[in-house]
Amino acid sequence: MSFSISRLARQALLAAGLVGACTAAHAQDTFRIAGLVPLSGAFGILGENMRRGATIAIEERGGEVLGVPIEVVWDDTETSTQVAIQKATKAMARGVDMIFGEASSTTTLAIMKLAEQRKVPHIVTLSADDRITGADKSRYTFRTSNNVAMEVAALLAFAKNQNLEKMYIVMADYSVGRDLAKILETELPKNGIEVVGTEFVPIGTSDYAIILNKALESGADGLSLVVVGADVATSLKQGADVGLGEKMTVMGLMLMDETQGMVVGERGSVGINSTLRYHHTQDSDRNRDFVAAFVEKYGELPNQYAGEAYDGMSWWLDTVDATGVFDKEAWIDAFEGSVRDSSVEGLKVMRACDHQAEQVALFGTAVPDPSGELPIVMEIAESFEAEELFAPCE
Amino acid sequence: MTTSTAISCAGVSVFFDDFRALNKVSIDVKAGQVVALIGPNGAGKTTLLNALSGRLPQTTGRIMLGGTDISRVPVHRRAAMGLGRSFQIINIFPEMTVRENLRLGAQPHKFRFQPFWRDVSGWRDLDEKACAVAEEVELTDVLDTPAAMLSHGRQRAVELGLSLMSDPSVLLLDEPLAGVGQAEIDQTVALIERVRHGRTVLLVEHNMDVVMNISDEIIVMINGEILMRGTAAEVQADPRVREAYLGSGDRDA
Amino acid sequence: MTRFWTRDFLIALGLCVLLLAAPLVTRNESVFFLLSLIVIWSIFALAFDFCFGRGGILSFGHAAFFALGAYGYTWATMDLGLGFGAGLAMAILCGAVFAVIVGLVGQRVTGLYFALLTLMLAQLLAIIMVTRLRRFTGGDDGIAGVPRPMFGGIDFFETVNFFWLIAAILLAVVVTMHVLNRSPLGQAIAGLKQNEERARQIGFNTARLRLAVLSISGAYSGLAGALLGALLMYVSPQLLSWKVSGDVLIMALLGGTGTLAGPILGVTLFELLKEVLSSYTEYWYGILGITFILCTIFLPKGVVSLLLGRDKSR
Amino acid sequence: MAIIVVGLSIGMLIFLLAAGLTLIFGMLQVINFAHGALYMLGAYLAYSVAMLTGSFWLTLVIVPLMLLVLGLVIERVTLRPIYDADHVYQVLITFGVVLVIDEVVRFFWGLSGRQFSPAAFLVGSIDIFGTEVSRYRVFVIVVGAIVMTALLLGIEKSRIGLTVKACSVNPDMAAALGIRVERVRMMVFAAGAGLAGFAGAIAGPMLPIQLQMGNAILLDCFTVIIIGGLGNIRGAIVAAFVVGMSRAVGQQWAAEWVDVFTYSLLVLVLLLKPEGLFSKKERTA
Repeated sequence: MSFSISRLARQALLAAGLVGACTAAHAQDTFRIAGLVPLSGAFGILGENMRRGATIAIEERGGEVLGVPIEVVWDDTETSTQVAIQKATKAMARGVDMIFGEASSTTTLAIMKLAEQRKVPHIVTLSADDRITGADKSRYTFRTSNNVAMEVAALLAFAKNQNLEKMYIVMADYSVGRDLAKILETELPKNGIEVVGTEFVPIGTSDYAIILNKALESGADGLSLVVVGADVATSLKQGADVGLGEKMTVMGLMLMDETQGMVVGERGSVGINSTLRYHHTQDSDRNRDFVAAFVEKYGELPNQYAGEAYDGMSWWLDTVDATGVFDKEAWIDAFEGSVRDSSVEGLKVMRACDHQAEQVALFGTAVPDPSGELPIVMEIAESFEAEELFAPCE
Repeated sequence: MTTSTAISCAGVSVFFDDFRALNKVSIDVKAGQVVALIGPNGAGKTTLLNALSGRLPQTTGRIMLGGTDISRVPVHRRAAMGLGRSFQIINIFPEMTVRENLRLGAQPHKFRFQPFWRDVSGWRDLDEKACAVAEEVELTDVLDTPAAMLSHGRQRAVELGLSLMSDPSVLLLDEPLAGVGQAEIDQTVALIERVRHGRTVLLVEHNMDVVMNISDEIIVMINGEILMRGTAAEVQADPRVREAYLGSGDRDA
Repeated sequence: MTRFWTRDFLIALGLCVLLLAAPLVTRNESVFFLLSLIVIWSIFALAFDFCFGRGGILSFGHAAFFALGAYGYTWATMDLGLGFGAGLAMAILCGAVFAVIVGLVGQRVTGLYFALLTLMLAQLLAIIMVTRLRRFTGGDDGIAGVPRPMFGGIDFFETVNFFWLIAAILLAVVVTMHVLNRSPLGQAIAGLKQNEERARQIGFNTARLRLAVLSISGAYSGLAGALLGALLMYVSPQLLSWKVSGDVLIMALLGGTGTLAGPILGVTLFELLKEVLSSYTEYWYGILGITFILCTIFLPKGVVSLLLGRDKSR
Repeated sequence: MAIIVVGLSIGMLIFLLAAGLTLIFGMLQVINFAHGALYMLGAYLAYSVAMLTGSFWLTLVIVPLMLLVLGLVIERVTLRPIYDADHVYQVLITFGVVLVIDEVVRFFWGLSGRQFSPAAFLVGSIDIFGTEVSRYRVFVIVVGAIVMTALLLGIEKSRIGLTVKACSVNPDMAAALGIRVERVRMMVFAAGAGLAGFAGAIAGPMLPIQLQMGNAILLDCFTVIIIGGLGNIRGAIVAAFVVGMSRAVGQQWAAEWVDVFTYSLLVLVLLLKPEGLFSKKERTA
């Protein structure tokens, strides 16, 4: 008995010692990044691409910033806020110089509280919840990608440009969804579009056929489909059966892109309109370089999660490098108000007031892939300038 | 010997869906007597014991313990009121030692209100009680042996001892000799003879020699009803009993 | 049963002492974080095992007690402004009360059906808490900023200090459980597990005993939930997920049920394995699965049986 | 009309899974938590088979066979060694199997979801009494009905069915009669796995093929086997329709309340009739 206990103790100490040795070794001679992204579960595909995009950003600068090597530890948050918080707390206990992630807004909101407490810079490149740079904004968290407000503004503008008359809303039943529905219900009529029905659907619903059927029979010519996670594929795939895309103008937030098209298939995807955070066809020098590097490393085109991750990470690292000092507060001061004229999406400005990047918003439509390799590719249908989307800082 | 009724039931029926396991059975057992229930398989003997001990709810009828109506009293309360029983299949706490088994048997009665931090093993009067009963059922030598490791006959003794721990005035014994090897039968019978003193016993048993020897009265059941009641000699002489055993043993509940 | 210092109890105490002594060896924060998780899940696994290993009641819904404890603590400290002790009391109460409700609802149901009932009740609670009680639970977002204790001028935001506190609580849990198991109530519960029918026949109110088992287990689970909330400074309805119930079941069985050392060992093994595997390989999940399968086949009485030998109750 | 078609198609899919689950429970007394994972694996395999062979029909034949074989292996390697242990350990081991299957799928197919199309004439919608319904869903209903009938006949009329019944009701007696109970158990588990594979292949063109698809449907299957009564195949049929139709009707009128309603119903069933709504025998083990 005593033999086994001592063996166990030795193992425990060994495990403890290993971690201890790692952290003691580098004080300020590496730049340590905690990459908190889902690598398994429903959002695994998002996290994996975020990791790839950020990796390109780090590699293109030779894996160094401020003259020291960058050390990234990617932690799988398993698509669970609970797990993410555990990993984040652990990462901060390890002492990191910045946190990158997460995908889900809920998780990001929880992580940013921790980052604020520990005064660690936190870069968000995907989560779009307005609270991240709104009600809950913090000195340490920046978002280099779209927020919901601008995406909704783009959606409203797009709906108006389509000359729609009647809109049906299918909304994921969670707090953000409830708020969004209210916004759409008040704003659409102002653009001359009547809302003929709103349906809240629990997240994780396995069958959307009935709900889509209700939308089809409502007499609406437009459908705002705002669902999250696996429900996107479920709803569109089942919409394909009844020719949803042909009968209504379907639009949504992050509803369709090349990755999603692979799950849904050509039939359910063609004609679906969606906001796009980023697209590999965007016309800028940096984007061409990034796409080339990405294709070379991973053998496929970067999707929006990868593109936005790359953009945020490279912008941040460039800013840090420019300060020339190893000081988190100095980096934050420098990033506030930073202007990025060479982002993959053109001009981006980091607003000092709320840490939200001002940038363009894209709206894309899925069309069959001319090369036939993928089920669909996205074609940028409309692009909205920052001035249309953002109210100036107060 | 007093003549008051220790346990009785009136018009007790137990139905399973449309099958009548017991049909309006009335019996009464005088205090201090040993009464045996016999009858072919499926006659309803165990069902009657189950109804009396509260294990099965009766569909109709009334059950009296002493002068109290216990028809609606739950099993554990009947035990507290002085009704002990043993089971046809050995029904003890196999992972516990004999001592622990017996201690547990006394616990819900005299020793109910004890602080939760009290350690059972340091509990003198409970232990004394367990030792006393162990002596009565001849288990003193194996007090600290896990019950599962005892022979069948001795597990019977544990079973009996468990029923005695609550100081019952009425004992219901369901086939106390079932599964007991030939060598241990006499021992077990002696045990029953010993524990019957000062108690009323209602017993179900198939071993006719034993039944004829120890019971004051015998009740013969068939098809959920009482066929007859009498002394050993009367039962042996009755032609209906013979017919019941040979003729209609086809009913299987 | 005769000796107070059983081998099982000694090993469990030894594990607690080892944990308490960890800060003497290392000062690494992330190690404490891992150890804190081990401590908290150990309490939870002990609570689960009190129900399953001691009382013989299988439950697939222990996450509900755990999560309600976390929320009880959060409500007490954040909404009512109460202190740490009162928060824990609230957590214990919430866990116990819901456990009693589950027990009362499932009075007529036993065995596997009761286990499924607990699963479904936990699912029902999860759905209601996410969609209908957003105001109190924060909905899918959960509630961030759950406070850690504040007393004696100690900074419990230092993981080390907090770790010491919860390790001491684990020690207290182990001792109280051991005392409880040897008490009349503990013996009655052992009787309930080994032979419910007989326990009833000798005069135990087994329905009430089952409620006692559930409420005690629920109380300890609630305590563990509160500590997790305080450690992470965050609670969410994800704590109610059936995966949480599954995890605690796996940990307790992996370690060995019906013992004190088993659940602690199970949790330690599970967390260390996860930690070590995930740092070496991307496929740690599958390897964990294979490990489970092998352990279940070759060590059916749990890892603790290696230490206790064949005679595990002594 | 659309409601009926959708409800029936959901019901049929759940039935295919729940049937295997309930059969396995009846025979082994084990709740197979790996059933959802087997279903997911079936869907991914169907994708690959469809890509390789280009034939939708072949997938419906090949995939169930592959899963059948896998079922044999799983039963032999994991469950057989611990027959005599408490059932909880067998449940635990199926948890382990879930982790392994998940990892295998992630290893071979990666994180991104997949899709494949059914045979051409099953694509699109047809008009039934004035409403448009998906052709594929009608196909699912027809195929489901065929499998259902075959299963019922197989279990209640054939020799094999009798053997299985004998083994699940009284394994010792069956063994005494010379039936090789171990082999029957293995076959039943494998048949359940094969059915799960078939369900996965059928679901492929209708639902997104992704890693978490198994978890999502497993709870529905539990619902069905609880309402129908554990081990009761007829009960599972009725319960699958009850669940399928209540999903469809619920979504038509009150989508937000579907889940609350389903779980409340379940709790009620467990309380009032734990042996299942459609079982006669009193069972509270």
